[in-house]
Amino acid sequence: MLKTQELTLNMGPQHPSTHGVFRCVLNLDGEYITKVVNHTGYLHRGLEKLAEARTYTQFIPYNGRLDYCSGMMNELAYVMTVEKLMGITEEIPERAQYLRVIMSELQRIASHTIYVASFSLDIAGFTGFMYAFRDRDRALDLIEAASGQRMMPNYMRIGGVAADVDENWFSQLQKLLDDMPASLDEYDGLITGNEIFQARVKNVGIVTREMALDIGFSGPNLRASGVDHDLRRDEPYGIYDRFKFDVPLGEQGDTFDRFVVRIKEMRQSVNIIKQAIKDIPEGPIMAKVPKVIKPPVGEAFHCIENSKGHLGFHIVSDGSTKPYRTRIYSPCFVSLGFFPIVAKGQHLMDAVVTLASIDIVLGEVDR
Amino acid sequence: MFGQGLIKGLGITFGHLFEKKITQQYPEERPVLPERFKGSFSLRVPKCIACGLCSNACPNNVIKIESEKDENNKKKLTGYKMMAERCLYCGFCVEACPTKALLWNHNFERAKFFREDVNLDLFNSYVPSPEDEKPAKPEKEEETAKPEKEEETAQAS
Amino acid sequence: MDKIVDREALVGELNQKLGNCAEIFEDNTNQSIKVKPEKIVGVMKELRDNPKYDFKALMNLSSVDYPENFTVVYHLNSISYYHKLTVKVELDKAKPEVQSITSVWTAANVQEREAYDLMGIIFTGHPNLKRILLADDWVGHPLRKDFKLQA
Amino acid sequence: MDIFIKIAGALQDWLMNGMGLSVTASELIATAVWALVAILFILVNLIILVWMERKLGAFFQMRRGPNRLGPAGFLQFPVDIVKVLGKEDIIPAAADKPIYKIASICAFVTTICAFAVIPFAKGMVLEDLNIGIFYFIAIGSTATLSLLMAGISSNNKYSFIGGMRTVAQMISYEIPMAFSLLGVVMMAGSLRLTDIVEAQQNMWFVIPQAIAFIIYFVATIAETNRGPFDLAEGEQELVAGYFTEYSGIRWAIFFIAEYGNLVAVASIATIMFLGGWNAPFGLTFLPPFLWFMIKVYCMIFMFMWVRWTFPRIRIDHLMHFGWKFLIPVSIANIMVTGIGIYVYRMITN
Repeated sequence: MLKTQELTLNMGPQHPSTHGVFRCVLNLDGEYITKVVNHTGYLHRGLEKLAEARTYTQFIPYNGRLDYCSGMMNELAYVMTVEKLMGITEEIPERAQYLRVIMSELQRIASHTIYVASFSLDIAGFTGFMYAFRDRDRALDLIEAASGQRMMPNYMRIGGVAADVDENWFSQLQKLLDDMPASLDEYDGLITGNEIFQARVKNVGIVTREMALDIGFSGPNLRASGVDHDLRRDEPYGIYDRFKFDVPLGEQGDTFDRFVVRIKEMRQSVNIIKQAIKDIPEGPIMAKVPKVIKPPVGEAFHCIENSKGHLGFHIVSDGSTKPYRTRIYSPCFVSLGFFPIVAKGQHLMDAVVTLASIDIVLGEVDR
Repeated sequence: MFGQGLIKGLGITFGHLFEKKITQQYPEERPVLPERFKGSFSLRVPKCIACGLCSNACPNNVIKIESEKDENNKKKLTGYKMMAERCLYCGFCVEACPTKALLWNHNFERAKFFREDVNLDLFNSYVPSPEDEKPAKPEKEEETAKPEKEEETAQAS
Repeated sequence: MDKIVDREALVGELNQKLGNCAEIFEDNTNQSIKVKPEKIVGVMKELRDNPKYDFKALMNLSSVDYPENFTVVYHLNSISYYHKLTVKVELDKAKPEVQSITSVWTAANVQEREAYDLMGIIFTGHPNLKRILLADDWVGHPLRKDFKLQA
Repeated sequence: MDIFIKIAGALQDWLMNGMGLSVTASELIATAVWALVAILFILVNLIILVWMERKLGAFFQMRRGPNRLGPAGFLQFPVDIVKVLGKEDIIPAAADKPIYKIASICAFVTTICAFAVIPFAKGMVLEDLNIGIFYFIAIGSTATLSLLMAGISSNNKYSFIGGMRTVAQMISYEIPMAFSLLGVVMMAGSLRLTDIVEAQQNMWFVIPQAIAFIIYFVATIAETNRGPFDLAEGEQELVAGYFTEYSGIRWAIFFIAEYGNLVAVASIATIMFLGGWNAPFGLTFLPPFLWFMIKVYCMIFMFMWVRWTFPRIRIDHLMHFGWKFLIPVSIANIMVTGIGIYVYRMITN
């Protein structure tokens, strides 16, 4: 009998499929994983501490650096928390509310296309990656035209949004929305419907309903496991109660479901934007807020449906211009805790797919 | 039937084979930038009243303003430095500027060989233009912030 | 806005079942209760398993360094009733120790490690209480107010 | 008939009569010259292939591909090779140095050897072995060894896993590949490649042996380590597989060998299934050599198309597919072919 030995493999921090600077130490028996230890923190910038040294307004641009794939929604979560703290949630002008919805759904499309792209790349389908990036770029072009920057838009403001958009912008948006279903069909044809792809991802990394709740999944990951919960529909923030949309659900919570749920969600986002464009009123885009923001003493926790899950901010105010404590509840950070549990016993190739399927962005994991 | 998806995928890629390319030949083909694009900063020095609002609005202490009082006890700008290496490009300074002296421009090719070269000295690199010589009238400081209007007019001028 | 649990009934039921452990905590959110640190696991189990409350998911685990104490804040969310509850635990400044709720929700694992890392709160019974974001040889806990910001 | 053969005859003639060398010596020199020509042929093909791969990959993805050096970026690869030559040759301190150094050369040599038996046109073959296809398969299997050498000697875990995967994959797919060729050999009645081509003058073997052709196509993708069977390089989990540690020209030689292999297997596919240098539908206005190359490049286009469309297959699925599907089907194909030939002979006699 030959003596065999476990192989310890350091995957990351520089590795093609850890989506940034995530490191996990894998113990391998052949190519099967016996133990996983996560190591995060390579991108830690101390944003929570930085927030304590910035005024409420000044912290808005930093949110784009959290989850750099969905900057708009991070900013939205932050400003909504501050608005809640100040008690001006009801005073946001209509047009600003609609713009917020349009922008965040546009950003959701951009973020989910990046998910499709990176997922496709992680199973070595480079062409799917390029097709998804083609569409993401168009969404980002629109965000750039509205805010001036592609990824860190700094567009949301406490009490409204930074800038208005014109008719030309809307016509471009309409063009994107018209083309989007065809693009999504293309992803379905090239990636989802591919038998090799299905063989790779079906029944891999199964997270059951109970397990998903236990390990703190949220958003699309949770819905892929069959939990029918969407903050936009169930606890509507902003004006989401005015739109009609379906909440796509997965069946068994494997990587395939997590992928398909996101593609379906993009279709719903297109749907929401179409409704919003139709109804958007003219009017001001900023509420009357004092120039120096001084929320009353107290605290607020607000959660929105980010593209990765529930992004929440817990802000404690001591009545001064700077927050006393800002806590960022990041979906990726919590979701990443599932990797050591699920990856155990998997093949190395499956582990890569499993990691890719929960859509982590290291900027948000490490903050 | 097994293989249908594979053939469909092959069809999709073949369909794109002769399609128009979507990438840009960058140095020859210049990108079309939107009006609000945040590239770099330019300062219309005669309009600046050295009030320091931009520096206050900055989250990262990027802007260093030097000024001196002239004979009328009026502030006069003598230096305006931007430590662009730690700039977030958030644009709060441009929004805060009451006289529209600080503006965005579309110069995005900012890569430099040395780190220090990235920093901007807007006061010394200012090229006078006749339009800027109009008397600078500080707007009344409004109680409510309306940055969107400021930005639009700023870009129009 | 957020749906809020009937806190009086909740506190009454908790106190009756688990002994004197909880009380209403008055703050601006009107959705907080205060729980004794040594009873937190029992309370959380009750909140999770009691079909009346059904807090199946732990959302946020935050910690605040108030001048008088450390407060660990648990934000709970029910995915069936869509109501919310904030559970607060006040800890001694000198010895910030609280029971770990990893046994109730696995989601608490990483968040407790983070709270330990950045705020220095000891979670007793945690399976792997090590630094998670900062380097292992880091000195101090940066989110405490006495930690000096450099540069 | 063909200009190359005339040149060959003239050269040998000149060596014997003009230089006054003996027959053996002149043959030796002539063979050496042809070997050099073969290597040159591979390298020229390589430039075209790499350019084609980059361009096709780009076009499938709606990009432009290389377009700076030369017409439509054609000179990109030669310039890359010059760049790679100038790079530092990094050898890891813990590597098994002699094996590490010769591994890439071994890979290249096996590729070159395969070209010895490939007839590009009538008479245009270095050595018309009577067991040509057998030789090709035998040489092809030794390529496994060089990749394993690279994988183990690098002393890197990724390389190691990559090397192991290569062996498992290539040995498994060797069998269906050989079996799929067997049907053709049975129909042609010879292992000599020129005979096989001659036998296809009326009908290409791709028609009676369609299943074998598909099996051969799939198995050779696995043999050449190309997508979707590029598990040995498995970028997403193994960084670069067996040549993770290689750099500079040693890496480039692996790269060259890979593309050389591609030409070799595409040539064999052309010879065995697509009628070799025989012109289709009697369109003989092009010289046979050109017809051969056109067919080879059509095959290569197919390989590239598949590569740029499909995601990578998982290793256990790959093994199952090879052992549980391809091998039984290829054996069944041999049996059906045998019965068919038997019946055909019964009828014709």
